[in-house]
Amino acid sequence: MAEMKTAAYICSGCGLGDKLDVPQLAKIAQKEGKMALVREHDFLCNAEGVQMIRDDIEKEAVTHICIAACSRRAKTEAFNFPSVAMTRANLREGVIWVVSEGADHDEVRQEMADDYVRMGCAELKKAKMPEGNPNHTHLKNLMVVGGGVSGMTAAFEAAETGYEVILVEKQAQLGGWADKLWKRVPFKAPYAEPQDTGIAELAAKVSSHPLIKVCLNTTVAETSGAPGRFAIKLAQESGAITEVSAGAIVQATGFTTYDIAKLPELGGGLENVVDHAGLEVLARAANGGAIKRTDGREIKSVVFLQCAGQRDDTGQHLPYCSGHCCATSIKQAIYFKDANPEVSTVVVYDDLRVPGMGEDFYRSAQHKGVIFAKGKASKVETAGTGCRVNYRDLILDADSILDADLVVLATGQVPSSGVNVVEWDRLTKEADGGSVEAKQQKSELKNISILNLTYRQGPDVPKLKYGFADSHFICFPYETQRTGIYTAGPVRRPMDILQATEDATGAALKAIQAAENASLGRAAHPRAGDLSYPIVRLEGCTQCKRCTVECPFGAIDEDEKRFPVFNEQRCRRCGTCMGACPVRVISFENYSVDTVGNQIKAIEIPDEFSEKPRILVLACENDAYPALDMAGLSRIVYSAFVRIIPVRCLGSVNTIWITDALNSGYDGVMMMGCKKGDEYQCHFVKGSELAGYRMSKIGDTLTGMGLEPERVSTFEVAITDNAKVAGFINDYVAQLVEMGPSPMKGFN
Amino acid sequence: MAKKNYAFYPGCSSQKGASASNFVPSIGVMCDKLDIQLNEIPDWNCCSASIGYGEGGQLSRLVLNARNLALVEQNMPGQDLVSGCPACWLATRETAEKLSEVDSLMADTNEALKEAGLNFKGTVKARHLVEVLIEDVGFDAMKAPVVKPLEGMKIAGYVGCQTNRPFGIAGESFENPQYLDKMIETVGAEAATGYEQKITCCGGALAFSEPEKSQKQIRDIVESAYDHGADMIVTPCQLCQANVEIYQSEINKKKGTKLAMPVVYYSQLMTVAYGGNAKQAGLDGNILRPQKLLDIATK
Amino acid sequence: MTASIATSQTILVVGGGISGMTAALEAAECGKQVILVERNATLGGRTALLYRYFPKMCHPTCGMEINLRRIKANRNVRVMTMTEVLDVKGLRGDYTVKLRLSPRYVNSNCTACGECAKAVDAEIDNPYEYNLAKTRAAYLPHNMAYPMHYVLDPSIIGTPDADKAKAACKYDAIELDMQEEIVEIKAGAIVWATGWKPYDAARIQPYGYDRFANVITSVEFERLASPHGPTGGKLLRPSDGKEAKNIAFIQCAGSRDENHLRHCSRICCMASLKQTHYVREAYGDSAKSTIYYIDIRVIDRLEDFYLQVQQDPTVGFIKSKVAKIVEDKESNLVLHGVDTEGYHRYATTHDLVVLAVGMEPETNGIKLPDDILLDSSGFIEGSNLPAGTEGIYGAGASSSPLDVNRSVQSATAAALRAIQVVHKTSTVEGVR
Amino acid sequence: MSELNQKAVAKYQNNFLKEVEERVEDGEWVSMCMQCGVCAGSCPLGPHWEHSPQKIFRMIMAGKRDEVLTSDSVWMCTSCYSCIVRCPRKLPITHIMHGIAHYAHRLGVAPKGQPTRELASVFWKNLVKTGRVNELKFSLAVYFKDGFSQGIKNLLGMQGIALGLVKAKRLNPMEIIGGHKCKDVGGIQKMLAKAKEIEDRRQGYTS
Repeated sequence: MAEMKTAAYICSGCGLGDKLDVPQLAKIAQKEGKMALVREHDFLCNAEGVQMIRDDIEKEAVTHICIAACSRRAKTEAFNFPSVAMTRANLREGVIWVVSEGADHDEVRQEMADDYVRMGCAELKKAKMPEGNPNHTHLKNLMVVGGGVSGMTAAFEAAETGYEVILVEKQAQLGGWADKLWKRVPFKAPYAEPQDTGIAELAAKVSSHPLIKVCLNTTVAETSGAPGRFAIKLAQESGAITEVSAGAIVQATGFTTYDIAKLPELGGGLENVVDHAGLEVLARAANGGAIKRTDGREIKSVVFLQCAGQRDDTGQHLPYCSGHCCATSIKQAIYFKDANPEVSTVVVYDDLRVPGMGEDFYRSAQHKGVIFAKGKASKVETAGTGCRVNYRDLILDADSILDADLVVLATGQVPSSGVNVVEWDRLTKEADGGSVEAKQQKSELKNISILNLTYRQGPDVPKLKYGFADSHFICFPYETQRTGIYTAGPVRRPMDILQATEDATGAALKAIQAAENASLGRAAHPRAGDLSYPIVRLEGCTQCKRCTVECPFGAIDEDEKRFPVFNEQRCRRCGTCMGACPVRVISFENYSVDTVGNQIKAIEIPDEFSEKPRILVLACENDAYPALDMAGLSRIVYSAFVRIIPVRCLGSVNTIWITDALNSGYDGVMMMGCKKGDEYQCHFVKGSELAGYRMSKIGDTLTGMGLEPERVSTFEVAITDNAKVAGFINDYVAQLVEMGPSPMKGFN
Repeated sequence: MAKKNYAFYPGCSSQKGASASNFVPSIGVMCDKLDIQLNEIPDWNCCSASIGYGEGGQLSRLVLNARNLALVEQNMPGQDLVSGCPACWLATRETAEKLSEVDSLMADTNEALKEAGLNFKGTVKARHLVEVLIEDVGFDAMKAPVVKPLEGMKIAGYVGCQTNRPFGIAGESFENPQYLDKMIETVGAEAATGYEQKITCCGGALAFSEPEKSQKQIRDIVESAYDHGADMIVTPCQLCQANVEIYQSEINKKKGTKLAMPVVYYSQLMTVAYGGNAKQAGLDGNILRPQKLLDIATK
Repeated sequence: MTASIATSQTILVVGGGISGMTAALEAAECGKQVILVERNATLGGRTALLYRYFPKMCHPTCGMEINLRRIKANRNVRVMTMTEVLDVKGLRGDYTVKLRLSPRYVNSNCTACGECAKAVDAEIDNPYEYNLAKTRAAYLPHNMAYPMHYVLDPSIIGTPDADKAKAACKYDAIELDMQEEIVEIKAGAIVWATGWKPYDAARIQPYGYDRFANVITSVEFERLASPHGPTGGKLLRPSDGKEAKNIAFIQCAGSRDENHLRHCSRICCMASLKQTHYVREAYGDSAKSTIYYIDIRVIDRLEDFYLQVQQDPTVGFIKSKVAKIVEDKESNLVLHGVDTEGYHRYATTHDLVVLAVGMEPETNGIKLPDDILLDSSGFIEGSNLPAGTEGIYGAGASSSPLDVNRSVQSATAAALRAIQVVHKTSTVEGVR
Repeated sequence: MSELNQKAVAKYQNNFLKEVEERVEDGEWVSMCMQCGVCAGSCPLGPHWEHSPQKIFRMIMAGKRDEVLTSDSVWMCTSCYSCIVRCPRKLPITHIMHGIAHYAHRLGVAPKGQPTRELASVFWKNLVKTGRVNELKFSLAVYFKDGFSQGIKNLLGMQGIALGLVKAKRLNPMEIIGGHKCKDVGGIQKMLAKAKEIEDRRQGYTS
């Protein structure tokens, strides 16, 4: 590696030169920051300024640069020097745009800028160019678990892209639920008629694809490894085990239908009451002719009851809506009408939910004479040779009855998503504590596992809600907490065939991408492309297990000696492990306890008589830092006593930074992160929650130091809070001024 | 300039001594000034109006209207059928459209028409006189003959239902049509903007059978015109004109109100603006004297 | 015309909203070369103008920050804003695309310092506020704009204002003689992600959007709720700036209506349910939201959100398509209609009416490649070409009325289909 | 119960929707209603009737035959077309209302004494007789529909209006003797008879 040569570039454009003493900043970079090269420029981001930096990199062999100009979020196209380590001292959005105008504020403004230059230089000295994880992987094939529509689609689309696929299906044939349908809901204009499922054709294409290996009657007995190097044991029905490997995994294990036996009040269990799946059996048997009951009687009247055992707020049944059932009932009612228009078909619904072009399908059914009755069924009983449906007609506001030869209950989808890892974690703790019962339950639970991951954090992908293994994020629906494993189809969210097809295609891309990135040693979303990776000095490790427990992505296993084993390809580079580590042995090349710690220590702390408090702000780089930036952009003023450091995630904040800051004489610390709780917004799952937890424990330390606990505070800051965040700062500064200077001042 | 020819369907209300008969001369003056030649359809019959459905079936009503269309097709080739009465226009246009859409109805209609010695091929367009003014004449040409601008008058443009829905004037909104206000301005008067009863139904179809309900509608329409400071109401609908005008005294009697809002048909306004006298404008036919208009007409 | 700037291995993504950004990034993060073109001056599309997302009530700009960071970090994506597709010729694997680059009058020297905006006097309706507010004619679209460059509105070019802007810029960033450019590029596959536009509410005449100041659309309400919006996040009604505490939300404003949009726009029920939160957030127990609906269409887990709103005593539900709106003398709005559950006639007065306007595909009104197949509402259904020979794929709300989550799924799927094309083309050509 | 009605009941048994679809003008549209209620809120006579159009449609689908055919509400249509232009499913509601009223009248089950029903009969008779409607005869017939003394009362009540119209030459008392008529009244009458015959055949009243 080339010898480290540092340079600082100080811009005087955008008013920096008018508002700040730039030569003084240069002097600081040189004298205090110890930069080998310091240059000023009046327009650093223009072609000439950029060329100057490039020339230094080429001709002066500069390896580390500190740009003292605008925010790290600005002018990224200009300041793009991939071959060197870079830090940015934010003098524009962070200083001149947020400090009050006027000569009265010249002094504090300059002090703030001075400190940011000091911090930029200090960080630079500890930063390294990420070299990338040397443990490259080479597997780029996929394993797809589940041979229904979603699984077959994922496999086929990946194979069509040129990637090999192992498709694992526990049944003896491909097809899944969709293969049992007589027809499917239309997915093309004019959206009027049920269409062929096309499943047989898809299954044939999948089976004959040269890049797809189909394993029927097969389950996954064990999955270990990481993206780019998953090692999988497949179990045949016979018990034989085959070992295969894959670069990434798509889990498309679908759903089961809600058991109608749980709905006796709606006739579940009666002879002439079926669910959608039951009706498909009858429709297939009829083969386009008159649909008959199992007793052979031709059905002349049928009633569909929507939301059967769904949208339930009593806690007995499914609380959610399965989304497809209205269209499915419409489709099945059309089966009857198409075979014989004289058949009476009534759909009893509460809200008819056919979004998008489904409205045309609804119209088509109405046109064919299907009757839709807004109502709530209370009871289905046997009457005569059929059933009687008692319901409240909500339009006529009257109790009503319908007699029918057959009643179809529109029940919901229950995901086949394997083990609930939260439950698993609880049982593990109890079992480790010696509970025999928990141990027993755990082994039973393992029977339903789909992937049988050997991960410390449980054998399956974590569930979001109601057993669905969905992403928590609106913008990033493919996020799972297990890198390189993507769920697709109804296992992640109740859905119809059309959506499952789209979903599976997208999941195939994500799996391919994960394998490709792993092979290049790069991170997956949301720090896609990041070459830094956690480096651990195991010799210092005390086996406290905090990193393995707290890693939100299950990236860290434990070896037999209880040392952490980092699976870098599973890591998302959030730094939660670094924040967790009490002995500070975990770091990233460009983000470490030192890169931040050095910045904290670099600033000049005025003495206790100066009436100039200093507050450290550790701000989440995704939400709080942009909010602070935008406060600048909007010229919202906040106190010049804060010194802000962006962090990858509040979860990466190591308490040493806090204690170091307070020891150095800072008067307070503000931690700014995103929303916690069920609707958390942390893209690393629980960073702000962990930070909150860790800070709640820091109270004793503070008391020990003779400090008020209020000197460390956490704040929830959303990206839109640019005005609010300034308020937080100003209020907190006022609170600290009230409290008086830190007694730690002057002890250094 | 050559006059443009149209097959005119006056309708029952425009017959001599009927409720809309006083508009006939003003329509004549207006059309004359605008180079419109209206040729009465020979032996036209009733359209069956809004009330014919009770006794007459769908086909009977279609056939009645088809007869008029067939008369035009046979006797006045190339001419559009034009009516000043919205009910006549609506029934005829609905018939023309329905027959062109449904072949079986066309066949059935012709089977019945045969009894009257007629046949309809579907080539005639049914239009409202206002449509002709706006689409064939245009606002500029409508303005040209104005010799007595109706200055100082504020008029509430009451469009009503059937000239407006379901067909209306092309490009106009069902809820807030603008053309009548524009016509008011074209003749130099001020339109009462924001007149929110512009498209409220006057209940004309039920004037006889449900007088209370119909008169409630009329009261709202008239009172809102007062609220907007209007001197009079103008309407493109002959039925609305009659209904809104003649029942005001009845409402006053029952409700103790003092409604006396003149209501005129648009051709009356235009006739006065075009220099016609009170008689030509048929102002003597108004029960509630449109004094300001009369003043201008007699000036 | 300038030279080609891409190859048949390039994936062209049309539209820089969340779907287009996603398609571009997902392909680029698989190692593909991508050109992302956007008609507006910034990426972000319509989601950047939303205050919060349902059901998490998180901020769209949060995800946008991540996506922008991905774009800034990825050298495979080239972003072209103010660029429209004029014409697409060729076939799968070998398209020639004609692009029109409109002049921004500001070059990449711009540091977003804002001096030009201070210098000009002219104001224009701000399209990024749905014209609810004015902005100077030299402006930054919004705080999250990318590229973070100002724009000069063409209306000031040739006026003294333009010269003032130029004089104010210390960085030679303003180029008043910048011209429209037409360029041709090559692409192997195209992802069409032009998104949606709110249905023209003025056409729903009974609701008087064009007549009553206090009838606004759901997208405009997002701007009112946004702390970055024209009211600083206060729910103030347009006519008099009065606090709007009693708000009506009218569903299916344009959607499910053969006079307007045939389809159900899917997102509007959830959008209104979400917006009731804004009202509650602003006014607590004195808030009053009323949702007028035909069917509440919130599928899957979103049902939770519906249930939660139903339990909010400040929110009422009336099953009714509102027949008409009348404005009273205080500019309040009186809604007339019938609650069809049992038949109850109402005439209710509200401070503000929010029309949950439907999603009209932006494809209605822009020139599309010939082989794109549209459905009856104008959404991209697929291709006119035989299966396996197509190379243009609809993504996101250009393909169906989708929420953000599903748009991103759709865009990810479209990205894979595009990759398949360039992979197969390169295999045939022996490049790979 | 009238014979026609009995036959209809027998023919359609409990399938009232089918009966409406086959026999009521534009009845095939009824099943397209999605119960949004915009028609109910748009009707100017809304505050006066018991059953809104959308509710009538639901009643038809729910087989409430008697309630629908005897409903007073279907006779309250002013033909203002507000419902039609606002209906998101483009149902020709005005026509369906007219059609139901006509059908109920035809079967003889429409409400007795319903004023619009009576008026409509008088109107049609007036029309068929001459091919055109004579406003005076029509009005007199309406006023005297409930008998002579009520007719006089009605007439006295309206005399102000009538006198006004006479004065304005918009109501001609001489019309009572002669008045307008079409030349080809015979042809028109034959034509209407034929139309009824065809329609009856189509709607299965006759075979």
